[in-house]
Parts: sequence; C-alpha cells; structure tokens
Amino acid sequence: MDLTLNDSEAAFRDEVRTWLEANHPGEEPAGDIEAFKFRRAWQKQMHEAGWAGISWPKEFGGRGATLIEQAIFAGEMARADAPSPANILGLVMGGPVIMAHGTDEQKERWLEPILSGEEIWCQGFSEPESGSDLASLKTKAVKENGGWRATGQKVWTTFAHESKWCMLVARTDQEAPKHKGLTYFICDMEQEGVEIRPLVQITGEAEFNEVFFEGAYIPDENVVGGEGNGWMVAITTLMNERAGLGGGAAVAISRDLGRLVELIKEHDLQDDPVVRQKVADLSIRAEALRLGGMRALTAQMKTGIPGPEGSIGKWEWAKLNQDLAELACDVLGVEGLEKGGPWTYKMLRSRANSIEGGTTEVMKNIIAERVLGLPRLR
Amino acid sequence: MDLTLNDSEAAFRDEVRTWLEANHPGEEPAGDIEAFKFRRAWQKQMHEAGWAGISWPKEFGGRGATLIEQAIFAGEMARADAPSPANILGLVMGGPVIMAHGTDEQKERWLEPILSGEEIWCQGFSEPESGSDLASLKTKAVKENGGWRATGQKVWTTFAHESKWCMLVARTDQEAPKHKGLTYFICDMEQEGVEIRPLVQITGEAEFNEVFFEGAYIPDENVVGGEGNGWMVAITTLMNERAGLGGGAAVAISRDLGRLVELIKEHDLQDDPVVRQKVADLSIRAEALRLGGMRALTAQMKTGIPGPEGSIGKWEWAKLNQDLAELACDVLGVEGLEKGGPWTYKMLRSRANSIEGGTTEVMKNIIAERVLGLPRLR
Amino acid sequence: MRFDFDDEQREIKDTARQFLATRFKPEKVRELAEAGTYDDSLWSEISELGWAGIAIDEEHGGQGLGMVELMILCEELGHACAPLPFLSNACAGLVVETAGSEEQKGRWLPGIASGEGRGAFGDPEVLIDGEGAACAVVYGSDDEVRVVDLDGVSLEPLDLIDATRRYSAPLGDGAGETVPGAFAPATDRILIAVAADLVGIAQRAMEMAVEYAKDRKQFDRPIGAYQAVSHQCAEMLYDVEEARSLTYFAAWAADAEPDSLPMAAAMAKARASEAAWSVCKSSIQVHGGIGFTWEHDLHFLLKRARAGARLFGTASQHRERVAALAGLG
Amino acid sequence: MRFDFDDEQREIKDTARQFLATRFKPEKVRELAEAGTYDDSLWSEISELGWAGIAIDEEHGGQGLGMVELMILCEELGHACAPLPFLSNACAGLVVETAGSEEQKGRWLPGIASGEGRGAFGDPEVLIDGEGAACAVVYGSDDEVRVVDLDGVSLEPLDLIDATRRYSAPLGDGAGETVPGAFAPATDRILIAVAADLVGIAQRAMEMAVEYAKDRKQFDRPIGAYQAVSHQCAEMLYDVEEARSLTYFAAWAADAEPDSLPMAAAMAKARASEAAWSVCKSSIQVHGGIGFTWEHDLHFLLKRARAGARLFGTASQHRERVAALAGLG
Repeated sequence: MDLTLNDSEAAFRDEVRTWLEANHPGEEPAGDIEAFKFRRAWQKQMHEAGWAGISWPKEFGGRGATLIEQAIFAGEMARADAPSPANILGLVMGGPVIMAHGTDEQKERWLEPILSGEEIWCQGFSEPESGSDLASLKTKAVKENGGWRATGQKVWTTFAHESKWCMLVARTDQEAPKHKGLTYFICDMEQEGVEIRPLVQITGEAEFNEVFFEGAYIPDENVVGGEGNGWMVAITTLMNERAGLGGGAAVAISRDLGRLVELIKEHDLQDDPVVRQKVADLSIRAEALRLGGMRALTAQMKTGIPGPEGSIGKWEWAKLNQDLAELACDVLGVEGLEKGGPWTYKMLRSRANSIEGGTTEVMKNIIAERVLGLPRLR
Repeated sequence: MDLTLNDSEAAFRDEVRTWLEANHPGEEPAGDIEAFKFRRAWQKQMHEAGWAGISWPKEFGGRGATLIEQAIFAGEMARADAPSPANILGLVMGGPVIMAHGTDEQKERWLEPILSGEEIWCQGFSEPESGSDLASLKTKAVKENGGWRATGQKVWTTFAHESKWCMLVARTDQEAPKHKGLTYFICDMEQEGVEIRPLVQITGEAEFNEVFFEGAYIPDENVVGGEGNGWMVAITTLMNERAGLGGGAAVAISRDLGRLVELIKEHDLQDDPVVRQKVADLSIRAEALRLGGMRALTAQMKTGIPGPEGSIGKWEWAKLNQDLAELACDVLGVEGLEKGGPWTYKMLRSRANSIEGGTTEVMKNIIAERVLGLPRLR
Repeated sequence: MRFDFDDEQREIKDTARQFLATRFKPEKVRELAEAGTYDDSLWSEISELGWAGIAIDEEHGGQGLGMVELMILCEELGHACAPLPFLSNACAGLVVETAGSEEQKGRWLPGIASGEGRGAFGDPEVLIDGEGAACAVVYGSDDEVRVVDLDGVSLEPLDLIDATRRYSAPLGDGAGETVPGAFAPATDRILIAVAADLVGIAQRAMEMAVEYAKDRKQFDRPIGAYQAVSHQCAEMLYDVEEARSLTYFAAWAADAEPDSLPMAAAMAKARASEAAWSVCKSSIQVHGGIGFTWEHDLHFLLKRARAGARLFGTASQHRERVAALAGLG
Repeated sequence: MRFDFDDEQREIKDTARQFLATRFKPEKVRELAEAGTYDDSLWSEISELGWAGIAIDEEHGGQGLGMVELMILCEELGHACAPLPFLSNACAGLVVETAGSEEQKGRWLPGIASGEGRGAFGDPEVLIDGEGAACAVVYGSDDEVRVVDLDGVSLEPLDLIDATRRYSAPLGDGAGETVPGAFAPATDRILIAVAADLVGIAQRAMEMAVEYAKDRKQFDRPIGAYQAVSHQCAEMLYDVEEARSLTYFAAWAADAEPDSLPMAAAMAKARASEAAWSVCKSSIQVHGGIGFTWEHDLHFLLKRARAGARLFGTASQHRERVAALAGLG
C-alpha cells in the first residue's frame, strides 16, 4: 500500500494547483446564458493550456494523463472550486465514444471542436417512459435517402439549447428484441425538427431540458458504431459518464463538510452531542467515499475498466450529499427554509442525487448481481 | 373517538386485575421441565376461574369475551407479568381451528382437554425447506387402511416433547398444485413414529424442537376440514396465531421501557442527550404500537376479522423489541455482554422477532399487496 | 373503547375531503403557490362552512367542537396541500381561547371564528399569515405570548420554500399585549394541529407514490411489483400510520384526557415531522426523475412538509421533551 | 498512489486465509468455542509462523513488519472467527513496544513475539486472555497503562457471549508497573487491530448470507433473486467496504503518515464496530430461522462482533473523538 503521490504525481499536482491559482476564472456570473458563456470561455482557456482533454490520448489532442493524474486533476478542480468546462458531456462521453467507436472521418470532424468547446454536446438517452429501463426507449428513426428521420421525446438533457450535437439513441428496428434494434446517432440540434423546452426542477432552476425530435434529419455518416449496435455503444458512454463525473465528488463533499463545521460553530452548536455524532458520521462516510475512490482507481489501473464496485461510490455519494445538506438546513433553522439560500438549494437539489446517473435501487441491483453474484432479478 | 373503557369494560378490567393480584403464581421456576409443570398448574388454575378460554364461545367452555375484553385481559396479564398458560398453542390455534373446521366428534374429543391444559398441543407447519413459503412443504401422508402414515420433518415446534397433539399439515396429493393437495391432521405425538429433538437457539436455550415423523399413524377421524383442504385450514390457524399472540405485546414493551429508564438512571446516563433521543424514539414507537393495536382492534370489531394492517404491528414490534434490548445492552457496557444476563438474553432472543411468525420482509409484502394494492411480486 | 371517528366526525372528514378535492384541485394549488397568494373567496367560503371557528366556543361565534374535529380539518387541508391561512388562524384561536383575558377573547375571537378578522401566528423565528390578518398571536423569545393588533403594522415578507403559506419576519418582543393565562395547553394543541397537517401531507405523498408505482412500467412490469419499490411504499405506510395514531390520540387526549396531553402532543409532533419529511422524500425517489420536476405536484408537499417539520419545534426538540416526560427528568 | 497490498502483503494475506481455513474449519471453531478453551498447539503453530511477533521489532524477536501486516492477520483471524489469544497478545505487544521502558521491552517482548510468554490485554472493564499469559497490559481507570506480571495472579473468569475469546474480571489499578512512554500511538494501533478483526467478521457473515441467498429457494426461486434479500446483501457490502477502506487506510497511516493516525483510527473503529454488528444481524435475517439456531455458525460471528464493537470504545465514543478532530473542538 502506498497512498502518497510519487514525485512525478506530486509535480503534476503542483502544476495543476499552480495553474488553477493563477487562472481561476472567479465566480460564475448569475443568469444561465451568462454562466454558460463564462464556462465556454473557461473551457477555451483550459484547452489552450492543455487541460481540457486531460484523459484523452495525445493523438486526439488530449493530454493522455494517467488515471491517477486524472483523479488528481479532478480533485484539484474541486478543491479550487473551479467551474466545470462548458462542454462537459462532450469531454467525458461524446469524445470517448467517438474515439472508441467512430470512423476516422468522425474523429476528424468532431473531436477538436469538442475539446475547444466550440461545439457543445448533449445526451439524448432518457425518455419519459424509459428511465432505469433504457432499452425500452421509444424514439424511432426511419431510413430516408442517405440518412434517417428521428421522432420522439428525450428528457433530462443538459444544455440542449446550447448544444450543436446530441448523442441520440433511437430505435431503428421495431421488430428486433428490445436491446437490439437501437442505433446510436449524432444528431444536429440546429435544425427545424428539434424543439427544446426547459425542464424546471423542484429547485426552481432549469438545469435540464426536454427535447422533441419531430422528423429531425440525421445523415448516414452520423451513425456511430453501426446500425443496430446502439445499446452496446450507449453502455460504453454511460460507463464513461459514471467514471468521468465522479472524480471530484469526494473533494467537493469534504469542502462542504468544512463549511458545515463552520456553520455549526457560527450557530454555537459545536457542543451539542447529537450534532457532534451526526458530523462525525458524515465525516466518516466522506472519508470512506474518498478512500473507496482510491481503491476503485487502483483496481481500474489493473483491469483497465471501472468495476461494478463503483456503484457503491455513487450510492454513498448520493446519500451523503443529501444528509449533509439536510443537517446544514437543520442547523440554519428557519434560514434553512429560505428560497435561494445555498444550503436550501443544495438540500432540494440533492434529492435528485439518488436518481440521476442511475438510481440507488439500480446501484443495489448492480452490486447484488455483478459484485456479489446473486441471481438476476425475476 | 373514545379511548376510555366503558363501565362494563372497566369492571371487567378490575375483575381481571383483582384476580391476578390474588392468584399470581409467582416467578417461574428454573429448568424447562419444572417451568412447564408450573405453567400447566397455572393454566389449570386459570381454567378453574374461567380465564383460560377467554376468547372461546361459552358453548365450548370458554368465556365468550368480546374483543375488547380479550385485549384488556392480555394487557392485564402482561402488566402483572403473569406467565403464559402451558397450552398456549392449543388455546389460540388448536381450539379455534377445531371450532371453525372440526366435526362435532372432534370438538367433543379435543376442546375440553385443551382448555384444562390436560393435553398440550403443538404446531407442525414449518419445515427446513419451507419457511415463508409454507405451501412448499414436503412432509407427506400416505393413505393406509382407516388412516394415514406421515413422513417428514418439521421445525420450530414449541413444546413438542410436552405435547399430546400436533397440528400437522402434510402433502396428501403429490400431483396436485402446490397449494392444493395439503391436508390438516391432528397427530398423536405419543407414538413410535414421532421423534423429537431439541433445537438449540443462539441464546443457548432450546425453546423449539425439530420433530421427525417416520410413518407416524393418524386415523381418518383426525383429519380437520377434509382431505386436500389443508392450506385453507392452516391459513385460518395462522391468522388466529398472529391475532392471539399479539395482545399483550405493547404492554410488555412498555414495561421493558420502564426498566430501561431505571437502568439508564442507575448508570447515571439520564442527562446524555444521545441516550435521551434514543429513549424518546423508543417511547414514541412503543406508544404508536399500543395505539395501532387499539385501531386494529376497533377495525376488527367492525369487520370481524383481523385486517392486513396488523402486519405493521408485527413489524413494529419486532424492530422495537430489538432496538430496545440493544440500547439496554449498550447502557450496561460489558455487563451487557454477559451470558445469561436478562438484557443480553433479550438482545439475542429478539433477533428472531423479525423472523418468527412471518418475517419482516413478508410483512412488507403483505402491506404492499393487501393494504396498498400494489401488484403482486413476480 | 373505540379508536375511530364517530358518525359526526366521519361526516366532517368526508365533507372536507370532497369539498377540498373540488376547490383545491392540483392546478389550483399550483396557481396559488406559484403566485404566492391566497384566494380570499375560498377563505370566505371555508369560513362560512364554520371551519375557521370549529374549535372556538359558541359564545364567541365558533362551533364549540373539539380538538379532534379541528385535527380532522387540519389533516384534510394537509392532504389537499391547500394554500389557506387556516392553520395560523386556528393556532391564534387556540391561544386566545385558552389563555386570553376575557377582554382579549371578546375582542379577537369573533373575527377568528368567522374568518373575517383572521389571526396570524408567530414564534421568535417567523410569522405565519400576517398579511391581511387582524391580529397575531406571537410566542416571544422571552417566553411570553402576546396578541398583537396588526392594524398599521408593516410586515417584511420571508420567501420560504413552502409556497402554500405566507411567511414574514417575526414581529419581535416589543409589540402587543401579553396573554394572562397558562398557554401550555394551547401550545400542545397547536402541535397537534401541525402534526395533523403533516399527516395529511404524508398520506397524500404516499398515495401519489402508490398510484405511480402501479402505473409506471420499467423492465416490462409495474415498478410496484419490485420489492425495491413496494417495500419503500410499505415503509411509507408504516410512517404515516404511526404518525396518524399518535396524532389522533393526542387530539382525543386534548379533549378528554388532559393529563396525557403534553406527552401525546410532543410525540405526535416529533413523529409526524419525521414521517412527513421521510415519506415525501421516498415518494420522490419512487417517482424518479419526474418527481423532481417543478411540473409535478410532489414538491409542494415536500416543501410544506419540510417547513411544518421545522416550525413549532423540530422532532429532536420534541423528543427531548418526551425523554423528560418519560422519566429521564 | 496505490490502495492495494504489495506482493509480500498479498502473500501474507493469502497464506493466512489458506492456513486458517485448514486449521479453523467451522467444526473446530465450534469445538473450541463450546468448550471455552484455546488449542495450545495451534497457538504454537501460529507463533512458529511468526504471526505473534509480526509487528514487533527484530531486536526483540519479532518480524519487524508494520501495522498493515498485523492488520492483515487480524482481518483473516476475524474472518476465520478463530479462537486464539492473538489479538490480546498483539495489543500487549503494541503497547510495550511503543510505550514501554527498555527494561519492560527486554523483559516482555521476546515472549510476546515468540508466543511463548503471551501478553494479555485489559481495560477498566475486562481482561482478555489473561489465563495462561505471562503478563497483562492494562489500561487503568486512572488513565495510566501498566504491565502486570501475571505469575501467581488468580483471575476471575467472566462468561461473556463471545465464546471465541477468554475474558476475566479486570485486574484493578493496583498491580503492575506503569509504562513510561506515550501510549496514544499504541492505543490507536490497537483500535485498528480490533477494527480489522471486525472487518473480517463482517466479510464472513456477508459471504455466508450471499451463499445462502444463492442456494435457498422460496416460492420457486433463490431468495437472492428477491430485492428484499439482494438489497440487504448489497447493503452488507456497502458496510463491509466502508469499514475496510477506513481500516486499511488507518493501518497504512500508522506506518506511513502518523499525523493522520488518530482520526483514521477513530473512524475505523467507529465504522467497523457498526458494520460488523449490522452485517451479522442482517445475515441472520437473510438466513431466517436456521441462522437463529445454535447449530449454525453465524452466532459465533454475531457475538464476537458484538463484543468487539463494545470493547476498546464504542462507535459513539469514537464518533465523539472524530467530531473533536474534525474541527468541533
């Protein structure tokens, strides 16, 4: 066991930290449009310094960082409270899927604008009727000379209105069994057949959208991985998503925990034994999350792919984030009920943590079946 | 709403209380055999005073008490910490099933000795391979001139070695579907084909037995409810069991809670805010259990049968009993680890509470399906 | 012994359920909550039904019924998630009636009972429904309870997540006139009223989850056929029924067995606070993404549950009281 | 950065797992536990493998390895539920080595390291494995730690539910010789050793539940195909893995990053205490009736988990320490 960074890793961390200190763009401006513009500029800045495609191979314009370097980078980003780059889904899902399954032409066409943030990507997987059961999706695409016409509705699409491209999974064969007959498309969002409606959440914010495809046209060259292989390609994407978005989670929680401790002191509750037990419990779970991440990383370094154990981290993180925000609101009293308060927002927002990116129930299924080897449900 | 006792109920309660004060047989002697003898004598005493068959109709030698009177009686028994009568399964299951499904001859033969405690009854339902899934039982009975020969193994049989009769459910038709093809027998335990082995539990006590039937003979006149109707008859029995055994639970818990409060004071922990929160939580749940029992009783008075809501009480009770004993052991420190200590025993014994008489998982299924109307599992 | 409503109480409950179902359809609740207002004509209508004065004595224009009847209405109003100044007015009425001077009763109760001169209600942290009210009953930070004439008093609105009620900043300890009587019995009754609102909320959130679990299909069957979902629903029922038993009992004790009231009220508020919050959270989880959207009605319940759980003392605070009453001193 | 054992550590773990699987088959554990004894020849065998002195320096006859290696053995011994005086002896060794005088080290460590003059271990509540030991390291109620020569000392056995270890009444503060050094680092290491034992127990109880859930059929399918069971198993893994991560880290910190040790050790003990108890309880639940019988091996784990969770400070007590170290003072 060796949980320290070696010299080259430590140097890398220092490099990231120094760069972030010098280049941190400050706080995000208010207003969705302004905020997005800000993050686009931030991505451009990151890209110019070679940080945007940190996990991407050098041949595709990335930095080719090791897994550890990626983890260090995510940790430093969270530590510095730096904003996400604008094209986050392009970077962690779109790019990797194109690199893995795309043709040379597709790589040539799409990769660079993803990195630079020039073209934003969004994801069109979830539908109102298919949440956990992705393979039951109903959006369909019908062949039409040299391309396809897609019709259907997607939900939970982040930044759809800013996106040039959508990773769209649609049914192309009605006769085939559920998991077959799906095809993975890259659909141009800037066309008439695509309508976007903001999806307001219980927080009052519209972080997501609904996207309606009404005969949207997709040329043949925008099929990724071949007709009928959509399920397999989508699964790769989702694995990348879970691994790519989880990186800085433990650091962010630990930062929030520090804020909670300060809050408790401000409210003079540091001597309340019940509060102390709760803070300790959260601290212990946060540390377990951090360490579990390191163990998962070590395992991934051996096997090359993120293991199903990662589902524990997703589950842990969701519950922890929820409990933490709830305790903070308890401490705040009536202030913790105030609309727009940062902790109030977090308390409401965190309710989705156990749903988005795979529900906690699905995580438990994965652990039961794929880690413990229990028989499949049904 | 009226949660007080009316005059006649109050008079009944006073009558029970006075009688128990005057007749309480004192503490049970140590040793299984001695203890059982003691409880047999106690039942005789109860029977002579007309208390043994409190819920039985007068025509069968019972008291014909109302549901409320039964509840009052159970509460007073628990309050006085009076021992159970020896033939408890005969009283709450055997008798009621014979009264409901038995022939006149069967009633004539069996009811009086159940009441007096002269003949003890035990229950032969559970098998090693069929716990929650009762209908999968494998013990079989084969026709033989004028009767049946039973072969198989039963578990969790209380007081088998003291019993004259066993309520035995066995498969009499191998071809019929699972729930058909079962027959309900009353099997004489005093014969060669019946072997009893004590089943020691994690507490070190042998409260239960395994019973091996190896060609045990049962005459035709000991079939209850007709050949092939065993499932239906058994279900009635189980409903009686759950209703009959639950009566004094809330009172017993409230008594234990009082002891816990004393224990906490003895250990000078009454000012520990964490302990206080836990005691309050237990008190609230105990009160909810008590009140839920009253609501269930009210509902049963209307409909005549115990409703599926009773499953909440079983679940509540199990969890509460477990948590209560655990907290007491926490308070006791190393003393709470001592073998044979009353709270240590209770802590270990209570682990079975969420299994015996229907697991908590089965209770949740019942609530989901029969109270909330959710679709059946599978 | 009968732990159930009598015919008259059942009638009140059924009527309230039906009336509220027509008047506070989900789209009406949404309209009012999003606008941050009440509908005065609905308040008038409800007042004309005698609800506002249900537990106020007839001498002062009320119906002279008890805490059980008031609790029934509170539960139904929670179930309907109705934006109405009902709870605050009822709380004000309970205090003035129980602890007010004869003069205070004469001055304020008729308006509270008729709904035409509503009472607001506040504690040191927040004032509820002050806007448009004639008076406010306020628990001070100095352990005094006062009645404040709101005529000419300007209020500073507080924008809380619960949009089904109107909140403003507390009035402070300066204004108003102390109530001379013992207000502890009123305080306990207030806890029961809030607990009942929370029970109603929890019941509704559970019904929505069960409904959804029957309809929504994933992997070719209704999600309610999976124990991961059905057992969550069973746990909701467990929470709801425990909270309900305790709340009903506390209301009965307020009317019929005052010695049991302090413990019963603290238990009811503690349990209902946790039940409502927990059931609403589970209901969102069962609904998945859709339950997290503004367009779904669940969040109005969730936020009202959160506020109700916080106001008038948290579950922890009431457990602390229970511990003291349970013999830990 | 590598959160995994190196080859040598992996080798120690695998060897221990295999060795213990042959020496402590369930029937052997049962035989010893039911008789309330240890098997001296097994202790000798284990001592000859160098386990008793694994973390004691070579100068005093040990192997000079670190806390990670000791922790690996503790976890495997917990997993095997092995009745052995290993833990107590290791604890005694940790204290004498870290805080003992040169004279105390010279006198006691060689016996502890070779296993021929075992050390017992005690706190103000209980003494573990005093019988047959040469000395006892005892934490007094006066906050002093002493080494007591057990020669001629008579012990009063305590009959605790955990039958895989030998307990007796505490020695009191009178006897023995104070250790002069700072014993806090040894205390933290002791917590890690116990936490590792608990992780092993939890792992084993989980394996048994999973195994059973695959085999046992109810309603025509393995019970592990029901989420009511499979999700309980998933929760066991959650508990086990959290406890394991924290315990491994704490052991590594003891060897390599002493500043992190106090917090890490408290976290490990708190989490492992709860995980082991909770997993054992769930495992019984998954087993149903059979898991509640004496003839099933689960209860040896359950009881050892309960004792381990209690000894050396409860989860609550260690959470209190964590709170202090986490900035709440």
